[in-house]
Amino acid sequence: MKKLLERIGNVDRRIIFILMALAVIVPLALELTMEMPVGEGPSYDLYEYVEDLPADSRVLMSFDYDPSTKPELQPMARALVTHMMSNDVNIVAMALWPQGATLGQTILSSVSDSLGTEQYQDWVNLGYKTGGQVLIVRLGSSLEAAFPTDLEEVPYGEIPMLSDISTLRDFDLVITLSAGDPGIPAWVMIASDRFGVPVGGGCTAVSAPQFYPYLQEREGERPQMEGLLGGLRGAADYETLIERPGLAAAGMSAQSIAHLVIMVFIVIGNITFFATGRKKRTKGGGR
Amino acid sequence: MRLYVPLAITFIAGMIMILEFFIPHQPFPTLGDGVKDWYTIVASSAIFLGVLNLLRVHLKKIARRRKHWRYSPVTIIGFLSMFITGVAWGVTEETPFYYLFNEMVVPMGATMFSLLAFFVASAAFRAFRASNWRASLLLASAFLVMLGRVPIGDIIWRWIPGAAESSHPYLVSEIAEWIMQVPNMAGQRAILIGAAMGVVATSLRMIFGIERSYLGGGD
Amino acid sequence: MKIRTFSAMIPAVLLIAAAVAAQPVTVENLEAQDSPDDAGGAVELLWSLSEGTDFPDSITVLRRAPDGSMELVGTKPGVSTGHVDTGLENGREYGYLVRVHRGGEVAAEHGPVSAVPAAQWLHSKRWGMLLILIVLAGFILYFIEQGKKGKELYIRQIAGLAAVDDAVGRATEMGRPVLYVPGIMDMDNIQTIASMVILGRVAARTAKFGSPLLVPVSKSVVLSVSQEVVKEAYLEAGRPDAYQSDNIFYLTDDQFGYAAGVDGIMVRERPAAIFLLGTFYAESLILAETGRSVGAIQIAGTAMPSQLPFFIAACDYTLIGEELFAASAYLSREPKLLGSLKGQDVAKLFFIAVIVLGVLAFTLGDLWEPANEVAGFIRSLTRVE
Amino acid sequence: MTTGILGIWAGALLTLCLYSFLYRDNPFYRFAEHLFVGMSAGYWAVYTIFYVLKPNWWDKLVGAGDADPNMLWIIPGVLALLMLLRVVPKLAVYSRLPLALIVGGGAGLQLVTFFQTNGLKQVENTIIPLTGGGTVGFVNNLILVSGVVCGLVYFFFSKAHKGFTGGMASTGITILMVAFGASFGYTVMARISLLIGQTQFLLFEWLPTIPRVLGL
Repeated sequence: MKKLLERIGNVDRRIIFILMALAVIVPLALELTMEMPVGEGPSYDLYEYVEDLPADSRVLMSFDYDPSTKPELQPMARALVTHMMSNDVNIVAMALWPQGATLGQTILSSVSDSLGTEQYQDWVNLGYKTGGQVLIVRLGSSLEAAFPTDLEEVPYGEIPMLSDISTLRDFDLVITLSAGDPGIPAWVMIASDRFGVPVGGGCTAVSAPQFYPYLQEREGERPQMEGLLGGLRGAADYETLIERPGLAAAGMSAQSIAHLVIMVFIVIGNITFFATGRKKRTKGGGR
Repeated sequence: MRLYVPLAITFIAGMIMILEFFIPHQPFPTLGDGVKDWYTIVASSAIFLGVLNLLRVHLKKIARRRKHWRYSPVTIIGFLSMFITGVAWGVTEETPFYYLFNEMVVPMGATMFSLLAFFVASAAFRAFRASNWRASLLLASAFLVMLGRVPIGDIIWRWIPGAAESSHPYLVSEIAEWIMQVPNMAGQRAILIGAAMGVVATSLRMIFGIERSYLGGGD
Repeated sequence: MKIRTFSAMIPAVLLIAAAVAAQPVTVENLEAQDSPDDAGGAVELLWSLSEGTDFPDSITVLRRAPDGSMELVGTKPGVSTGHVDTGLENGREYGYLVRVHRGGEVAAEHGPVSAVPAAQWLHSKRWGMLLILIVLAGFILYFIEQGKKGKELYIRQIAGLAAVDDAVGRATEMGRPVLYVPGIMDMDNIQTIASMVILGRVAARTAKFGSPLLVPVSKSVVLSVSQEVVKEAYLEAGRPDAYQSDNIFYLTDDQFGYAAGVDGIMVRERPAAIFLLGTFYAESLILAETGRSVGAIQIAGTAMPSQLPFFIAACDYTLIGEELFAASAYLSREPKLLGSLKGQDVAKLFFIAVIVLGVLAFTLGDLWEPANEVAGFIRSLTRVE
Repeated sequence: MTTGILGIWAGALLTLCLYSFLYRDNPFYRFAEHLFVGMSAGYWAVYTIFYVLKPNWWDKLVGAGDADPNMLWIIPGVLALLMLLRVVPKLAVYSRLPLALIVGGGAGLQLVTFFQTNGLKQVENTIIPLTGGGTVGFVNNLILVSGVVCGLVYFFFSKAHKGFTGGMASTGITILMVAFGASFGYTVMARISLLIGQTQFLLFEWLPTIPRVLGL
């Protein structure tokens, strides 16, 4: 028995890779679907806030991510833009990460074509600027100073929907899709805490736990963040809430199987570790 | 000149950004806006500096035939292909730049990081040990969150007879949400506060010229 | 999910609005004031709306021009309760009228009210934060000065450092090398600087016990600094001959290339002790896993929140976030590190006191009413808008 | 449609090149990795020059459109050029001036924003009454408050972790371990989601084009 565990203990990494690949490919290929109710939580809070926005209210949407986190954040962007455009909420898009400008443009133009919304009337993409948090503070005094033109070099003054928007305070909500820094912390610090503009957003699952303190609501106080979509699960929640299941919801079954496989690996790993007596003198390093 | 002028600039720029928060009266808003506009311009030239460095490293690699030098031309060609198409035809939709970005850069970027799923899997098998009470508590909490964040957690719970009709039909995801909203929030908040004080102390040392390592170590 | 923070629920009195709804809504207690906390040039008009649901079509704001005529400066929806008029001159008085429009004609007119825009020198809601910041900055700079004057600044024993000494001791018993990985960022990163200090400590021990010390780096500046630190440690230990500069070498700048290179060294050299101290990103997994598979005792330390869980699960001991900086301050006795650490401790003490007192006061508030005022005051100390 | 299929094939082949790293480090992986680094740098260069420096500096300097030229913008331009001198070893010392502006401005802003949002605001939100939410509410609030206080005690370095402080510190580290467990679970979830995203691309966008390309 010990011999067997010994051999399992140092199995070749590539076998583990193959098992992992199968754990993802099989559920996707079989198009396995799993019923996933959306309970109370940050995803629902964001949906509720966006749903309550009256028509023609103005949202600043910042695409602060790059291709490396596209699989998690692009479905969120698509779901949010679809939801807002169908409630004809005006979207002013921008980006704190250079590649976010183009990724955002892809979503905005494809959703606006399908829903028939008008560029420069219902949405505009101001593109990317350097500066991160420093740029956001600059938006507090003047949007035009930071974005003299939009992505297609149309001057700020000639864009009809921006005629009555001059600073960050003129927005009813800021939505940031953030893969790291600059991202959610910068927007919460400046837009929410300094200028009092409500902030909501989505982030990769890696950084979601760190933003829960911002979500706490105190009696009669505005929370630092109105809602948060955490990782692919957050995107799937939002897709379910707006009844447009997309890539994220389809991925949930594969996500489930892969999680089980990882947990089984950890259990087996620990069994072989303890069983083969390789229990080294490990100091817990702390009471 | 080599030391005291940069330290003076750091002090002035730092104090303007601090005072602008507390003093709404002119001239601070205008000074603040000035620092921010200049910051954007200088920061973008810093990014461009990174690009220059990358090209310099690869050109030197080719010149000196260093290890893997055969791949350096690929980086340079990649750079030129994006740069020239971007300059010549712009970056909006239907331009070659947009096409190259969407069809090549995006899939490569997404794939690069998806490799990590495999490394997590092999680390799960060979590295994550409940060897002390800290690690065991961490792994237990991780299991509950991983089960609760995906549909399978509740599906397994509802296989238990009577679970679906009980007061908690979706117990596993409720537990996961509770872990996120209470212990996780408390722990993350303690870390946030500690780290915030670290940032305050480090920023103070930089503005008052006590910390000079950012100047390239030249004391 | 909204956590109702469970303060005493004021029983919600249901307003029966039906009787009042019939009367049309009008503007009440209109007033004008300089808009606070700004650089001047703006007047704020505030009004409340009477009870009811029959809102006017719109509410317009008019300003008296120098020649006495009334100039339209703002059209607001029927539900709004205020308007900010900007682009004014500081110090000049401005008069205003507010008109309620219903069915295309003026239903009512209110005013005149007037105000003088002015600029404020100190933001009225932020002076509390300024005070606390000045006190804390004072403490930090004070402790740094004390440190410079050579005064003894006490810092508690860091458990991680005992683990460092054990690990090096164990490596020398088994006569196998020690591997030190200082992270993948450059010297402008605080975590790398802290890592260099601990490298000096490890080098001092390997110099004394004579076991080989391998230091693969991923940045050229880190290479030169590491060589300096290790050479100095070997000199101090009186073993300049044992110092081999080619044990400290540059691998590559590339994240995954560096991880693969270090893995190769782990498998070939089979070190008994591995140190992973500094800034790590996703490659932390690859390093910790191979280290575990070669059976080495692993000490990790980083302030990167996303990598800490993996290090804790995969390594034998992990210096968590600030412990890495505390360890480097403890070892280097560097005044600026010790001073800022003590200053941060003062801030933490202040926060702990405020939280504990505030929570106690609020909890007592249910039994003894005035405690709520005390709690409200304590919380207002940290309130900033 | 051919450009569409061509694009999907380019993306799919490069994806497979990168995945080949799992078997072992090989020329295909190196090729794709170097290509990705180069193209990303090209994207960054185009954006920083034509979509940041031009509209936010050059147009303001020469007064594009109706605005009149403003010579004050010369100064940031000079600073930006000095930054590039870092590449020239002899003149690198002058790059300290623009660097000082970035470090100073950044440090000044961070000092205020981190202190307000991650410091004071978190403390303010932790000052809550324990009672008022029934036993469940009481337990939750107790864990929240004690977790924050004990977590801060764990990162307190001026007093040895013995006796009462030792007890608080170990409570703190216990709650921190649960928080790290949550981060662990979420990070694993994130890595897997990335893999799912790319597998969806290969399975549902690339594979269907194979029959068409082979002319079936």
